[in-house]
Amino acid sequence: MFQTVSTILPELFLAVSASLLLGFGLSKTSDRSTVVRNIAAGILIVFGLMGYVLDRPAGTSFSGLLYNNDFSDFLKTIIGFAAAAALLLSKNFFQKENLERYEFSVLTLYAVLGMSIMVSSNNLLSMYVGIEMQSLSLYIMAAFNRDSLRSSEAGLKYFVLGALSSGLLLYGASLVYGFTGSIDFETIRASIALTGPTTGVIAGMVFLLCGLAFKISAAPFHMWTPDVYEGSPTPVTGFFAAAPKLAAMAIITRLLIVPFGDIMGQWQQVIVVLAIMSMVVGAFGAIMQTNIKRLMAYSSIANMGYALVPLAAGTIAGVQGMLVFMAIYIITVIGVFACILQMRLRNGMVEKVSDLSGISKSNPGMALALTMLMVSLIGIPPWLGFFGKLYAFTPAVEAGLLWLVVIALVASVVSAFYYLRIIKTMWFDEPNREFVRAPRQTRVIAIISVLLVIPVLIIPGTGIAEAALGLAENAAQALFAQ
Amino acid sequence: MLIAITFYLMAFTAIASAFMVVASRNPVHSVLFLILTFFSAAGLFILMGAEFIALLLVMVYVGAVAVLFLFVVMMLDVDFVELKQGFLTYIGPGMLVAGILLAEMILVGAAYFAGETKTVVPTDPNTSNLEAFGDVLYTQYAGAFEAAGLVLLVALVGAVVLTLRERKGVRTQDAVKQMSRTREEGVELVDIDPGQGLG
Amino acid sequence: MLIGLHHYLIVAAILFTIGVFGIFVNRKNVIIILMCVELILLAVNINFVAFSTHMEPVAGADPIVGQIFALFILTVAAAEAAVGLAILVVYFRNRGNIAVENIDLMKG
Amino acid sequence: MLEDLPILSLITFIPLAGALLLALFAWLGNDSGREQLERNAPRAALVLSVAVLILSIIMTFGFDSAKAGFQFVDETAWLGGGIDYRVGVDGISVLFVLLTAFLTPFCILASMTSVKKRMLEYMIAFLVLETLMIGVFVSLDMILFYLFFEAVLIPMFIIIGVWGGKNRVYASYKFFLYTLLGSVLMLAAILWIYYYSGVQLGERTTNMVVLIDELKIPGGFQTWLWLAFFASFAVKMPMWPVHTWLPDAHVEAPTAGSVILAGILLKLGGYGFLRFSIPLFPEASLNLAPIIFWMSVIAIIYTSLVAYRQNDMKKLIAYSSVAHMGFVTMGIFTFNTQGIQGGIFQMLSHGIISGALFFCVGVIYDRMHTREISFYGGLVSKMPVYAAFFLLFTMANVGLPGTSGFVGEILTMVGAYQVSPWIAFGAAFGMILSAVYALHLYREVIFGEVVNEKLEGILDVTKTEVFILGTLAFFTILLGVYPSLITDVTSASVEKLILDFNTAQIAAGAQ
Repeated sequence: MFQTVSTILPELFLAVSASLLLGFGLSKTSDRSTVVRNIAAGILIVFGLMGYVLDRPAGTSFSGLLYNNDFSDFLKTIIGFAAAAALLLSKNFFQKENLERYEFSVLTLYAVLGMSIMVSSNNLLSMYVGIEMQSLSLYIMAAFNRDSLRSSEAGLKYFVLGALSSGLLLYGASLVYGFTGSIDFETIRASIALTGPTTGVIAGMVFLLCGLAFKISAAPFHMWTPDVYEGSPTPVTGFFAAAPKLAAMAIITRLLIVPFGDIMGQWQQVIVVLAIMSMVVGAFGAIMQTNIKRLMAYSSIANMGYALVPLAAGTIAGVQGMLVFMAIYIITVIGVFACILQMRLRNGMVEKVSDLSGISKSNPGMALALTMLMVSLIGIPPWLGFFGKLYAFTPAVEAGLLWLVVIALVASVVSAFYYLRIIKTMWFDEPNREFVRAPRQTRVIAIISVLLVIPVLIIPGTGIAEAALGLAENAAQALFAQ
Repeated sequence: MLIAITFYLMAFTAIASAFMVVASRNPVHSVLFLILTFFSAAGLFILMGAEFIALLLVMVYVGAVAVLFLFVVMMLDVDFVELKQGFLTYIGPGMLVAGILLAEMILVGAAYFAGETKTVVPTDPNTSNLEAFGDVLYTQYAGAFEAAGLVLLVALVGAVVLTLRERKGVRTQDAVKQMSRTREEGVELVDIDPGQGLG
Repeated sequence: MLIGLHHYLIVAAILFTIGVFGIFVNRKNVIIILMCVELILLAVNINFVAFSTHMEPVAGADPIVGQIFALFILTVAAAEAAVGLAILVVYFRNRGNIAVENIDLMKG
Repeated sequence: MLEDLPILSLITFIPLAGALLLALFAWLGNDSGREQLERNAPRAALVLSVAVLILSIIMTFGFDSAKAGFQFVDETAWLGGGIDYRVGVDGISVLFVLLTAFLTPFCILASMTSVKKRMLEYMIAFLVLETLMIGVFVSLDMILFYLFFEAVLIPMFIIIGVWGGKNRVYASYKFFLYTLLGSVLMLAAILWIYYYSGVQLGERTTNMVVLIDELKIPGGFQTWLWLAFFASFAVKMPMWPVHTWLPDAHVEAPTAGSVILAGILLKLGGYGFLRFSIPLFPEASLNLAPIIFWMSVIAIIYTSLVAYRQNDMKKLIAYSSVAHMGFVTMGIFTFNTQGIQGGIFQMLSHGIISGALFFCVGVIYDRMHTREISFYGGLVSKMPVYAAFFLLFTMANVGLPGTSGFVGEILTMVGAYQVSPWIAFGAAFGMILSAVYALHLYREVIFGEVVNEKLEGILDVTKTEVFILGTLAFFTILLGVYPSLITDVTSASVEKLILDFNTAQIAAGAQ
């Protein structure tokens, strides 16, 4: 009995607790948004830990709709923690902007539930339902500041392009279904093995990948990203940048490896093109940006490009590299947004890069933190970002994609330019204004992120690095064993 | 032959009206054409033997979603004075839509009852389309079904969060308050002398 | 004159194209864009149902699944329409109109 | 006892630990505590760097110069998959470690008076920098090497950008992006070697000892890999024509920053050629050596001419550094004992001499806040002691016999002559040009009448400055008259390098 329940326990737990929280928040007697937020964060952390604490066996549930293994456990852990961090970060912002409503926390939980379904889905149908559950929550969260024109515009743009991407995805799914006769990942693979890659299947796969490329904001499907990043409330942007990207990346990986694992020759070019375009757009698009949230949007486009590089290798090491890279990227980006949320003057939030000028004098702690995170994003060793790139690019080199790696590295030099501009603004320019001291919660999250980015973790002889890499490797192997 | 004629009519209508959704200048027209597109598509579904989906399409789309669209269109952008004045301008496309709808219904019905649709369905002829649905929907796809319910819940919560505004000073019904009223609060017994009134 | 699978697929493809085309050429009204999304989903549904009803009975083929999928798409599309229109209403309240060419507050 | 201590790891990480402690105190302390910290930071940094110097001296004395292999090797598991923490020194690297440990205390000493703001952060940056520079020379793992090599950028970027002159932002960007672009190509090459080691040796590794001895890379790939490494090292050296970042960086950097830049950072490139390019890609090195020769000769002559036209003292010395590095590359790629020994000797001696010259410029810059050559003149009458020191270092820069500069240049030219007399001739011509610009600088600044009345009140060198310059002068002369102090240490390793190189050539020829 427990065997059956345990494979879907995280999803079940999230669904039930989110719905209970919704009811709890609904009672009108008092404003419970803070309590709900803390409980929701707790739920997310428990959810994140569940995969590894319970030691669940790999297996399917709901007659093959979901398949849970080390791969999905690994991702759920990161998604759970990233979402919890983003949720805790939102507290101060929403209180100061008079937006505090408990529904936000509940929507976060539903979004994470959607991601959880996505990462363990084993079927085009459950994948679609997961994606939509996630996306609908995210559309609402983007427009959450409903009295702000920018926020509602961001929500609208995100919605329109998100719906378009769902359409592409579904069209692809229908073609794959039609030409293989099934929507189950493993049956699709078996069918492709029988018939070989027919035109219909390849077209369906390309449509599927394009639809998902929207979700990870890989160029040329990135147009929504800068606007949505800029317009959404800042904590929401922080959330967007982390967990949903990982979930979408995971489902891309799963699609490529499980149903389309035998036709790597067909999808490799698609992934390579997406990677190159994303890296180029991300590197050059950000140079002229003055808004730090827009800048981070382009940065995320570029980083998704880097994450696609190991995926193009299509090997266990490649998937492992992607997982390591994404985990490190998420740690960094949460820290960056914890810092951006500290950019508050007496009369409200600011988000221009120039507002950071000279804060190394007025606010040295934050300046140092943001510097560390930026250096990590550039990928300078020994900061963690370098190891992300190291593990992302090595598998690509092994797969004979050295030229792609060279492009990626050159793009990273170009992007170094705008990360450096932030460092330069903080350290070399003269201070003009002083930020309001941020609440402890925000600072603690920033510090945790910075401590993770400074490679305390990789001190020789501790074995932490090997253990973490081992987890990612198990996850990758589990995917290939399916 | 009948099925071919029906198919081409449906397909042509669907495509033409889909084009008109995009091309028409007036959003109200667009919604009407959208309804027509969906209706024609439902006809195509019946031709294929997927009666249940056809039924759903008409009920969910034509009945709910399209009306929702129409409602929002009216609420947002359309000049109401012009709308009232221009009843005659709507009568043309309205009649057109209605006429095509009628023709389609007759044709689909004819094709269906002529038995031509069943030929393309490879499933067991003894189970109806609805039975085939029921066999798997609540067993094999129960999980997805539950999840879809949650998706609807999210949409509901989202729509409420985004659009519901509580105005101060507006009397609203409060069920808890209503039910927690006691007899002592609600009723006052007054002794009145006959013929005196309350004074 | 037999009507086969490819007839339906062509209809679906044309509808899909009109939908995508509509999203990109539309400059008047956001609500038309939302309708185009519905057109795209309709095209997908036609695809699914057509594949489902014309499927060869071979091993691994699952004829009813296509229609189940279509059912889910209908459900989710309804939810999507609700959220989309809610966001549109919010936007309209802030902006006063829903013309696409005015959505330029943030440049791309 | 010396054998048990992980002495190299200690030398490498003591400064970093100190920097972290300082940062921790600053974070925990209140405002008054911070002020105190600000005042005491240089002293703490000085103590730490002297401790590192003492350890390095102990290490150097414990170094057995008769052995060619790596010594004081320290290994610990790190990332797995053949990437481990490995440090060790051989005859080539041991003296660079010593040079770094030797120059850092002087830089800190000189900064005590010349740095006016944010002393604490400055000291933290410097200590971190020391760790990274030593790390480059001791690491025996390619990933570890790359880690240190690249990380140097960050503290140097901050040192130039925060404490630099007017154009510091431009200079620091240029420095950063030039070097980064070079080194990412090297990273790509490292990743390929990592992969290829798995193909050829059966197990992937980045262990330098294993790679140097066992990995045989096919000729065609060698050229590409060599070029990738070359991109990184040539920028770092810097070689003509990618040297343009150096004058900017030098002009804007604070004195101690320039000293470190010229004294040590420029040597990372030359060290990289010796450690990676020649042993790993012997065929490509031999094939492409003519390019290096001509680039070196052009660098020597061209930059000497450019140096002559400079108005800024630091820029002049910066260009002269480029010229001197030309001798180094020329020497290294002769693949004979004299050339390579000369290259190493030249790097070490240039570390001392150029450092000393930048200190000399710093001395008058601290007093007058300008480096315009035309501003000065006739300093000999106001600052006689200074003039004497300046003369010595200028002569050493020119390569006067008896100074260390002479030994390096003559050895490289002897080496080059064996390969091609034309190259040696070009280099010799450059030497003459260097005399022209160096003596021009000296004459303009030191001799003549005091025309500028602002110079009337200028004071001669202080005790600290005498100490710094005196020590450097001592070593300049010591190495000049007793060069085997260096060549004895390096010879065994250099012989092994050349032997391996020749074996590889024969093997390649046999195929």
